[in-house]
Amino acid sequence: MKALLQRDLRLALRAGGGFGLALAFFLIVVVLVPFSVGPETDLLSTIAPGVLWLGALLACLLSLDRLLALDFEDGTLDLLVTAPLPLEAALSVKALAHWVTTGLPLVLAAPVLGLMLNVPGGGYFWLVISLALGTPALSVIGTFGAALTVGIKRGGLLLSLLVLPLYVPTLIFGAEAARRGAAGLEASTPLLLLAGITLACVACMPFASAAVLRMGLK
Amino acid sequence: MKALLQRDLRLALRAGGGFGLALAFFLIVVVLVPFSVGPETDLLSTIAPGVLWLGALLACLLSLDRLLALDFEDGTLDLLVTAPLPLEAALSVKALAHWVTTGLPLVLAAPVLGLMLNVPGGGYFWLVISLALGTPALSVIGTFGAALTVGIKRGGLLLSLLVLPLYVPTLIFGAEAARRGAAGLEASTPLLLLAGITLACVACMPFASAAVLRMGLK
Amino acid sequence: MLPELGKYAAEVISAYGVSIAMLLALVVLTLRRGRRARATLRLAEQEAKRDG
Amino acid sequence: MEMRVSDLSLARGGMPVLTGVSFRVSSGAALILRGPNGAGKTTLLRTLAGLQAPLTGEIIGTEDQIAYAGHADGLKAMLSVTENLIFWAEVFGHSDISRALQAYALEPLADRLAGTLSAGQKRRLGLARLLVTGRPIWVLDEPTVSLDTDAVMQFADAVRAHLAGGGIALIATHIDLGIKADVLDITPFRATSTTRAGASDEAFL
Amino acid sequence: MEMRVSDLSLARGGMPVLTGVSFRVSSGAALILRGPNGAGKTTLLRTLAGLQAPLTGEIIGTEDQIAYAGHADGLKAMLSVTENLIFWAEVFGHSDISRALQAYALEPLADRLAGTLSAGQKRRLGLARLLVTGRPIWVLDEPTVSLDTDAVMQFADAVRAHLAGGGIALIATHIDLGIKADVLDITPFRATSTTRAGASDEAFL
Amino acid sequence: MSIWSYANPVKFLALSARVQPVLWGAAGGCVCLGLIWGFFGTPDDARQGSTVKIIYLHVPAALMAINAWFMMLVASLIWLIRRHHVSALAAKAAAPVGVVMTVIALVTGAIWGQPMWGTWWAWDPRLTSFLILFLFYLGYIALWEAVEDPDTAADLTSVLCLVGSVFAILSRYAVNFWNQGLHQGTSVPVATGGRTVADVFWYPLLISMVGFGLLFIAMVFYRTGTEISLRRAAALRARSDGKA
Ligand code: HEM
Ligand SMILES: Nc1ncnc2c1ncn2[C@@H]1O[C@H](COP(=O)(O)OP(=O)(O)OP(=O)(O)O)[C@@H](O)[C@H]1O
Ligand SMILES: Nc1ncnc2c1ncn2[C@@H]1O[C@H](COP(=O)(O)OP(=O)(O)OP(=O)(O)O)[C@@H](O)[C@H]1O
Ligand SMILES: [Mg+2]
Ligand SMILES: [Mg+2]
Repeated sequence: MKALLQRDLRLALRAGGGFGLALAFFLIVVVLVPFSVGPETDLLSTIAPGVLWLGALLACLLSLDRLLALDFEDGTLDLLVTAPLPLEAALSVKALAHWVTTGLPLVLAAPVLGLMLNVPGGGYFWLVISLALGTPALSVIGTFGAALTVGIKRGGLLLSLLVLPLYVPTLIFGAEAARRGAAGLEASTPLLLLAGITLACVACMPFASAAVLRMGLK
Repeated sequence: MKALLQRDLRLALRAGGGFGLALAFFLIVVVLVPFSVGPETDLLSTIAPGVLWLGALLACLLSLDRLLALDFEDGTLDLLVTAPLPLEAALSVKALAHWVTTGLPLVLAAPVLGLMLNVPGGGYFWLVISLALGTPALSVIGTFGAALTVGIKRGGLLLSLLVLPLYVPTLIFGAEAARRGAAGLEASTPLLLLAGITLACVACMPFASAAVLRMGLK
Repeated sequence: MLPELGKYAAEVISAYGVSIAMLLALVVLTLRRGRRARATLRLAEQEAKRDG
Repeated sequence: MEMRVSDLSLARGGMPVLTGVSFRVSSGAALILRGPNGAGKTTLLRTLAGLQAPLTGEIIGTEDQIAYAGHADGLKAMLSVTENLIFWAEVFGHSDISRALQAYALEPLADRLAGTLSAGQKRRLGLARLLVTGRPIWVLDEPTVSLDTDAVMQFADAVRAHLAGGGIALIATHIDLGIKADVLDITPFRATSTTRAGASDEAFL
Repeated sequence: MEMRVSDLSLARGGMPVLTGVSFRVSSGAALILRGPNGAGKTTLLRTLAGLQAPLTGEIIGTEDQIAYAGHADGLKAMLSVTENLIFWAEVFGHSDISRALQAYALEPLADRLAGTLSAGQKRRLGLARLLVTGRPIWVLDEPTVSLDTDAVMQFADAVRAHLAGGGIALIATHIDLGIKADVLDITPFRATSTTRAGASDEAFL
Repeated sequence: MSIWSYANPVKFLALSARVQPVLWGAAGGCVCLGLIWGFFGTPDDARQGSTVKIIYLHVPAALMAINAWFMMLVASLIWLIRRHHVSALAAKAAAPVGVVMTVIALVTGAIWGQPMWGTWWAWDPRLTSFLILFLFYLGYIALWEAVEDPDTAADLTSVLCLVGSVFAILSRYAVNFWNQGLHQGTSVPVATGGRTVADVFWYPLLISMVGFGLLFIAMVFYRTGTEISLRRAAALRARSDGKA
């Protein structure tokens, strides 16, 4: 398991490996928003927490298709299934690696990008907390989607279609917490619900992912 | 060339081929926006044209990585380069196929999705016109990006990163036209500029793409 | 013939129109695909019988 | 140790491909599978490796014993030869890769990225992977594709050493490997159109 | 018609691989390239096909004459066998695929999706593609990988027919194909570390 | 004879052929009666004017949209547990019908919203969760289309249906939390015991709901038969090819 985590992280750091690309995508979405909705500061600062959450979600989504598809194409998955590692554990580790290479950088970058969209002062804290609590769920749910589409040639967009509705509860509670935080309102209820979702997903989804992967590989 | 167009369209229509998936993605982005920025109708209708343009751009972007990468992986590109077809023409045809399978459906769907974000009455016309004029440029520029990243294993996000800045002018003029139209202002200047960009891109980019592809393949 | 629908006539009629059109389209497509599938099946069954 | 297969039926894509396959291979022996293209060798080997379920029949003695090497090698282009091998060694709970490097003369290439190897060099690396799994049953699908004569010899040596150590090898191949082994031609087991073996499309017949 | 190669030097990944390769092949003849794994056969064939530029030297008589078949087959898993062949035929300005189907006994598989073929069946389809290009020079990189003996014979027949029709074939292979042809062992041309042939990293030496 | 004997596709084909005429007749009759009665035979509402007539389409469609998903969930479970092909194919057959019902509910709701709320669309929880349901349907159908091997497709879509159901319910609560709505509460008496719709509206509505239900059943029966025919034809063909 340590070997798998190490390998995934190392691969992400190598050329073309995708580390930092989620970050770059996040950055670019944030940059494009003023171009598309116009440059008014008030408007931007109202929608800022939402845009950051949406950007994080899309960045996560975009990096999902390399989570398993690459390993499928070069036969690694077949070999992993026959390895002594339980598949559930292997998939959890892969989800963790995905989070470390995409979710974590996004959490760390969010305050900086928040500056560009004029997130109101007290909002940073809640933004970061909500992203930190929510992005692990995104990775775990994403792994399930990736496992579903693994046998399908370049499932990229199909993957998005399957995963996005599953992201809805996480997004709602996460963005709600960030928005309330930015508006100076009480934000702990959505935050608790968000934490609940994340815990439940982390606990249960790997089993679903492993089951689906076994079905898809045969 | 007809053979190539036919094949690409047919592949798009086959299982896992991606036709309609850009559309689905577009739909989903539009759906997620209210979840992230909140349900206030006024706010939504202000940012609607921008969101629709941004959504179209992202949907386009997400389907780019299958434009050439699949053909590269299974060796089709190597064989196409040695075929009697000029590579410029082949790439133009591929860009056309991409537009027909992603850009065109987005243009047609935009008014319906506009409803959900409460685009103001007169805005629909300008929204559709601006998308119709702008999306071909997105496909052609995207082809260039795909050609740039073709040798790189799963260049997905890198591709986004390279292409997004190239999309900025198109986005600015397109979204500006749509926004002015929605606000009832005069919108023909940005529209003309947009048309100019598209024409220039369609005329020149295939040469750049072909050059870059030839370099990348060796 | 039509009942008096008041100022909402357009809404009501379009709602009925669109819905019934969609239902009909669904039924027609279902039946057409079903007919074709059953025809293919008959053909295949005959072939199978002929080939033993 | 012995592996035993009895009355196996297999399907691919909903169609039965092989029926009534039975054989046993005991410790120290190799079995070579032959059959024309499309006969079902790959399907059989994948089933033995546990990647797909048989329609009927039993496979005994393979649980967690198999190292599988199929048409794809499971190598990461962006990792070096050493890194690739170490990864697989660790997944299977080992750590020493020097014997594997040596068996296929990979030392000079040890620091090269796997993506920059030639077809045959990649294949050698893929085969070297078997040596770091420590698994007793090797299930190999056309292992010598792209290999030159030297490498084929290295492979034969590796298999002989594996067998001498009490291992088992099942190899599907079209060419001669120079290994002393029983040969099983699977052509007689090909499913005919009247075979009923529980393939998923049978429910519809 | 004749193709001529003189004093060719090639690099792969910035490192010179072969130097001073010269040969000529004339209409109706085949040339078989041999050499151990990593010798540079693939690199040479890709250069002849125009997929990469040589460092030095000249290639004459190949412009728009070459049909290349490498390790990958250029087949779409989601198109049927027929659709795949028709596509390539049309790209090369032809439309008749029946001869190609027949040469490799693909008729029974004609309506199958290419993705559902076995390894050898896929390869046969990849080779059948050569017949629909109508190109006189075939450049083939290990064409018989995964083929059974029947299919190897079909391939040999196809090559012989092609040569009899005035074509040329360049084939890199490790095994015996049963085709009468000159053999060129490229081992002597391998670049040594002192070779200077204009590879891109030489500017830094 | 156990009901499971109809899990044999060929037997099911025969059965469905027998019940088809009855089902279609009843469904057509009820739908026509309910809609015609509703459209021609009911008075206008004091507050909503003639737009109440939309209820005869909107509510049955909305109900069936939800029930169709529920039926797919049950069928998926049966497939996963007992591996009856008919069950998997019935789930596949139901999905497009469910989508059309969802779209009808959305469209009639939108048309109704214009006069009542002054807007085509609002991000009301009920409407929003319907939209999410629509997305689940799309994903489900897309996955069926994308996977080649039919049994694998059945496996994967079944799990998606299961997981999707859990998330659909979660979304429902999330959406409620996120926004308080405009849409009126339920008045169909299944859940609450009493009903708030006057009898004049209620009877045609009831008939229409029954009609939509029957139509759904008829359609699913027929479409399941279609799927079985296709599989059976493919199986027969494959056999004879294999022999050749
Ligand atoms: C796109 C918009 C709409 C959607 C997706 C939608 C969805 C639904 C759903 C799912 C139900 C069934 C719920 C149940 O019975 O528990 C329903 C019932 C109903 N809807 Fe809508 N609705 C929409 C718009 C409207 C509008 C604009 C009105 C009228 C002002 C309306 C009036 C009703 C009524 C009267 C019922 C019956 C409630 C009952 O008695 O149960 N809906 N709608
Ligand atoms: N996905 C699929 N759907 C339907 N049939 C398939 C599928 N994959 C393989 N087949 C068929 O199953 C049979 C067995 O294939 P398999 O790959 O096991 O053959 P093989 O003996 O390994 O052949 P080769 O020597 O060419 O590798 C072949 O006839 C093949 O066409
Ligand atoms: N991308 C690359 N970067 C660096 N070196 C490379 C790269 N690709 C190949 N090489 C090296 O170039 C040499 C020639 O490789 P080539 O693929 O031409 O060999 P080959 O003769 O086809 O071998 P095989 O019989 O194994 O296919 C090999 O030593 C290989 O390791
Ligand atoms: Mg095989
Ligand atoms: Mg080679």
